[in-house]
Amino acid sequence: MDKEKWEPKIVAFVCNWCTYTGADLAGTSRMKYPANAKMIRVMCSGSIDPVFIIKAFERGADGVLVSGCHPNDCHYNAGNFHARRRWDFFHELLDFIGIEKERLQFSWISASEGKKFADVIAKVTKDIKTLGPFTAYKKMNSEFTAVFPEIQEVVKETIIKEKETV
Amino acid sequence: MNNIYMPHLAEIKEVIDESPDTRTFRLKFKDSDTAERFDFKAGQFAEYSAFGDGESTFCIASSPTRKDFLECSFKVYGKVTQALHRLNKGDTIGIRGPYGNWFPLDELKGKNLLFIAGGIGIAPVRCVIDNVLDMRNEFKDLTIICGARSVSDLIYKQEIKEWKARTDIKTIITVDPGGENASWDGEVGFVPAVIEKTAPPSDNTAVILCGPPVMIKFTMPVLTKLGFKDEDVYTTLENRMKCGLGKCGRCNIGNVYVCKDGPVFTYAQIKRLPQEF
Amino acid sequence: MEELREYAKELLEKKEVAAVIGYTQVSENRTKPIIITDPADASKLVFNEYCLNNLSVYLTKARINAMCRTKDKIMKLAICAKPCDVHSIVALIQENQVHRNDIVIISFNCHGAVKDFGYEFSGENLASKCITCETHKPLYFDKIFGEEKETPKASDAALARIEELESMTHEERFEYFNNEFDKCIKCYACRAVCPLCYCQRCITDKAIPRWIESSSHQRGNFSWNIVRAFHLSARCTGCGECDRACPMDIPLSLINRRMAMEAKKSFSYVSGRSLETPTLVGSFNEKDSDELFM
Amino acid sequence: MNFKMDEKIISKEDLLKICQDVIAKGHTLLTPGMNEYFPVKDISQINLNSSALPAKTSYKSYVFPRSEPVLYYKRSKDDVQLIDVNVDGKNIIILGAKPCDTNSISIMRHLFNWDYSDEFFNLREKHFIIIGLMCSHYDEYCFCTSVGSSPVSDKGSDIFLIPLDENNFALRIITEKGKEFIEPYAEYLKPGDETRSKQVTENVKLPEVVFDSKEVYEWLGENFESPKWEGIGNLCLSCAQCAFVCPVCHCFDIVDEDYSYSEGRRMKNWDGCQFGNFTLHASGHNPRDIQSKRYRQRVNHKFRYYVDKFGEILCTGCGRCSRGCPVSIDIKEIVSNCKESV
Repeated sequence: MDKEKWEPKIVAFVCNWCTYTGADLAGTSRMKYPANAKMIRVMCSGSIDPVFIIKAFERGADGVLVSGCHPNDCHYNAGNFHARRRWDFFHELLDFIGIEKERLQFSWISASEGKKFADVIAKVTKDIKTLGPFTAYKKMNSEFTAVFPEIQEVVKETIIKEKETV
Repeated sequence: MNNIYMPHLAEIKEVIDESPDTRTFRLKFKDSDTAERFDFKAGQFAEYSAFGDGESTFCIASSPTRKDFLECSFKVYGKVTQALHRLNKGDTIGIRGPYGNWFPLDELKGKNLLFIAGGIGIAPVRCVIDNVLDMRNEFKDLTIICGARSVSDLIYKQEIKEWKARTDIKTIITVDPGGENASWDGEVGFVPAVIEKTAPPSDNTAVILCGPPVMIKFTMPVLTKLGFKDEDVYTTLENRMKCGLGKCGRCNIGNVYVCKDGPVFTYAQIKRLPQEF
Repeated sequence: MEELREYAKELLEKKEVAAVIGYTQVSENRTKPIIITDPADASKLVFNEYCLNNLSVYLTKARINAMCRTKDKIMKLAICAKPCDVHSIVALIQENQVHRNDIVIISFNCHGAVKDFGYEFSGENLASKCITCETHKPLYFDKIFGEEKETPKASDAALARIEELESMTHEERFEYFNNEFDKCIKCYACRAVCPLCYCQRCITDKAIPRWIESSSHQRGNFSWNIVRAFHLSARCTGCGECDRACPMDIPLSLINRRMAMEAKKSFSYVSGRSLETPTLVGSFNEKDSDELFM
Repeated sequence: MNFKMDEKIISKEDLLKICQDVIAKGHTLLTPGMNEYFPVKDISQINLNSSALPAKTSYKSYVFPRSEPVLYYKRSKDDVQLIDVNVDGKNIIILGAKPCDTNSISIMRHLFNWDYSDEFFNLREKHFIIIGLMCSHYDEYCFCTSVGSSPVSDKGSDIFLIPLDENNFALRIITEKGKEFIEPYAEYLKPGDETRSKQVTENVKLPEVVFDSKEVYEWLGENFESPKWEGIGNLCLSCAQCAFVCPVCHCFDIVDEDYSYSEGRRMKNWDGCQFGNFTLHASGHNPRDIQSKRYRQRVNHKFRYYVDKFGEILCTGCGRCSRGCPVSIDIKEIVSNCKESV
């Protein structure tokens, strides 16, 4: 794949109360940020199960962003505190298993931080771009891609299209 | 390679909502050749697939004598039935089958038949009833006793209406106490109690019994009391199945594989099996 | 040994406990778990270096707990536990799966166990958990047997392996673990023997939706092993049963150990050591580090 | 089809030459290691040791893979397209298979071929050439002699090897398939000496016969409700290690697996009767809801149901299930002590 043209696929799990609203603000403020992140809104950063992230990698994500409210701002009081401990372990685990730390990133973004949201997305995209596609994980799907060669094509096409829209 | 796990594709021609959680699909094979060759007998089952969610086993609910379409009815319980429930008219599903044995209608010719069904158990019974009605003159008196939890849970309302309209069958429909509504004109009471009240004489009569395990458990003593022999009571076992081909081992009870040696058993046969169903 | 049998017999005779879960000898250097309900069987109990099973896994089994409830009274359950198994029991109590008052912990002064059945007890064949063990005397117990003895010395090969892995690049590590996980046949023996895998329905058994593929190809194996390791991180007490049970010899406890190291480094927490503290992942501190978050 | 009397002698060196040729031809050559039968890359990996314990797993997964796609599907808005899979008929030569493993394929064949034949199994099995090796070592878990086999049994092998001395093997050609395989290598074969091989086989120490399978069959029929099952059920932890390392356990599951929104495949995966959800109905009803019932099913299926259905015991006596059981439940001990009171 042409590395110049290649655009990473990033899945962002964002908290409904802060980050999602922050993203909204970024949008309504007409801030520019890469279109690589696919947002998945969840009710709280504490409600994101690590299997969501594994599934994202399974289905071809190159990087994942998890974002929630700042500590003490949680809509459910302690959701993000619980999440913080959990993510620490999950992050270490993935690192030990051999998944680069940059593939899974975390942030606290409040509803008023539209600018920060744009910056975080830009940073994550840049980091993943430097890392390149997550081929190690994608190799596990080789049997599928052998039967459905068009999957690869579809992926390529969407990447190009996405780039054009950016 | 002859892949025994490869289903035939069929189109959903019609979706009939039988009750809030039960649906009937009217299916037509996409391949006319398959449609021609797909030959089954009353009581056999098939594996229906919702691609992406898996396969589920239920009986073929339409009569083998009515070949222009295939019907199946299912209640929403698990992953696959939920997925099937999401499908609409025009969608494609997969069918593998027919599998298993069948009700020995040829042996039952010249006998009186008593059909007893409870809940979704009416689906395999309906297949037999329709089959028998298509060769009505080969059988003597027919009685249908059909129960449901409540009026809204009663499925095949249309068919029941047709059966009721006929004079050559006695049709008794009952709902569990508390399940009736203001306009209900049938019986009220549990199936075993209704059988005790309304069953025909037991001589020269075969019983075709399908329903939830608890209903069968309470119905059998009543039938024995009324003089029905265990050999004359035909019922089906509904074990969990995956392959339908006697391979996957899930439906194994004792030395039978329900998917191949069953699902139709006489009560006498069932009594000899380990009680693991 | 006789004292242990006498004590077990007494407990059963007095009907203080419904059953004693302990070890019995199978052959020279092999034991197996036994659940004793009849006082006459108490003579079958043994304790030695070949008692490998972590019996606390039975404490959360419904069928074992059902034995304790008779018509007129609720009885306790006695369990033989090595000092390291007591950690698992403590973790179960911390997580409210077992109540301290419902069990009688019969423990031992321990000087190590063999790595697997069929080996002679020596420093070379010492189980990896025993090499770094600091609790030769149980932290909690109701009755203790056995005399204190010196543990044979051995080098910590597991730690060396972890350090070796840490020095690899991510690609190499990924390949290493992917190859290891590829061997997995999904028999779930690791889940079955783990005292802390007590969920009534495991996430892999849930089909709607199916998060972890049940197939044992690379992808499904990878997901399962990550999830298993994650669910045990900061909870695993390091009993090493998963390693022993795995028919394919996947180094599961290596990952568990690495996560325990993380818990110790970042939170100064060791699982299953104190009944007074809450579990690490079940609680939080507002002052936890924010380093990870942008 | 019986070539039993056709016995030759081959030196280890020549045997390895054959192996070299087999690998050069691109066939897969499997040989037992400590843990599993592995594909040989270099002949130095081959260790024809008759006194090794059975590998932890059998070569079952080469004929009945632990996970295999049975079909691929592609969904579009109102249509589904199915893509069939092809089993590649690659020749697999298994060198040094234990007599307790050679038996397994012929036992499983009944199941995969009654009425409907599972071509996934058949096509793979057709390309198997099993070179058995006499076994001269047993441990406390071996019980092949109790299930009608023996360490010198050539049942299921296409070619059977008996070590005569350090460098020579007696080579028996058992089946037509074996004959076809060895014919091109006739130059390596020296005329056999049956008295020598007989001497070796007669001197092999046999594991003690610990139970009579007919008695076990009878006992199982009469003791379905025995309190014994409960005792075992209390100890068993419901993993499927025993089923998955078993050379003849064959239960499986069929599941769909999406790759993306529209594409996916249907998989046939190993499943074990010891799992609680093996027989769980969608309604929540479970015919074998407790572990004792599930263990009872396992033993009954092996020693009674399968005999009823196909006339053979679903067990080769390799002892793998017991050797690997995390709680040391020994199936041999259970069936041999079946008559004793609880």
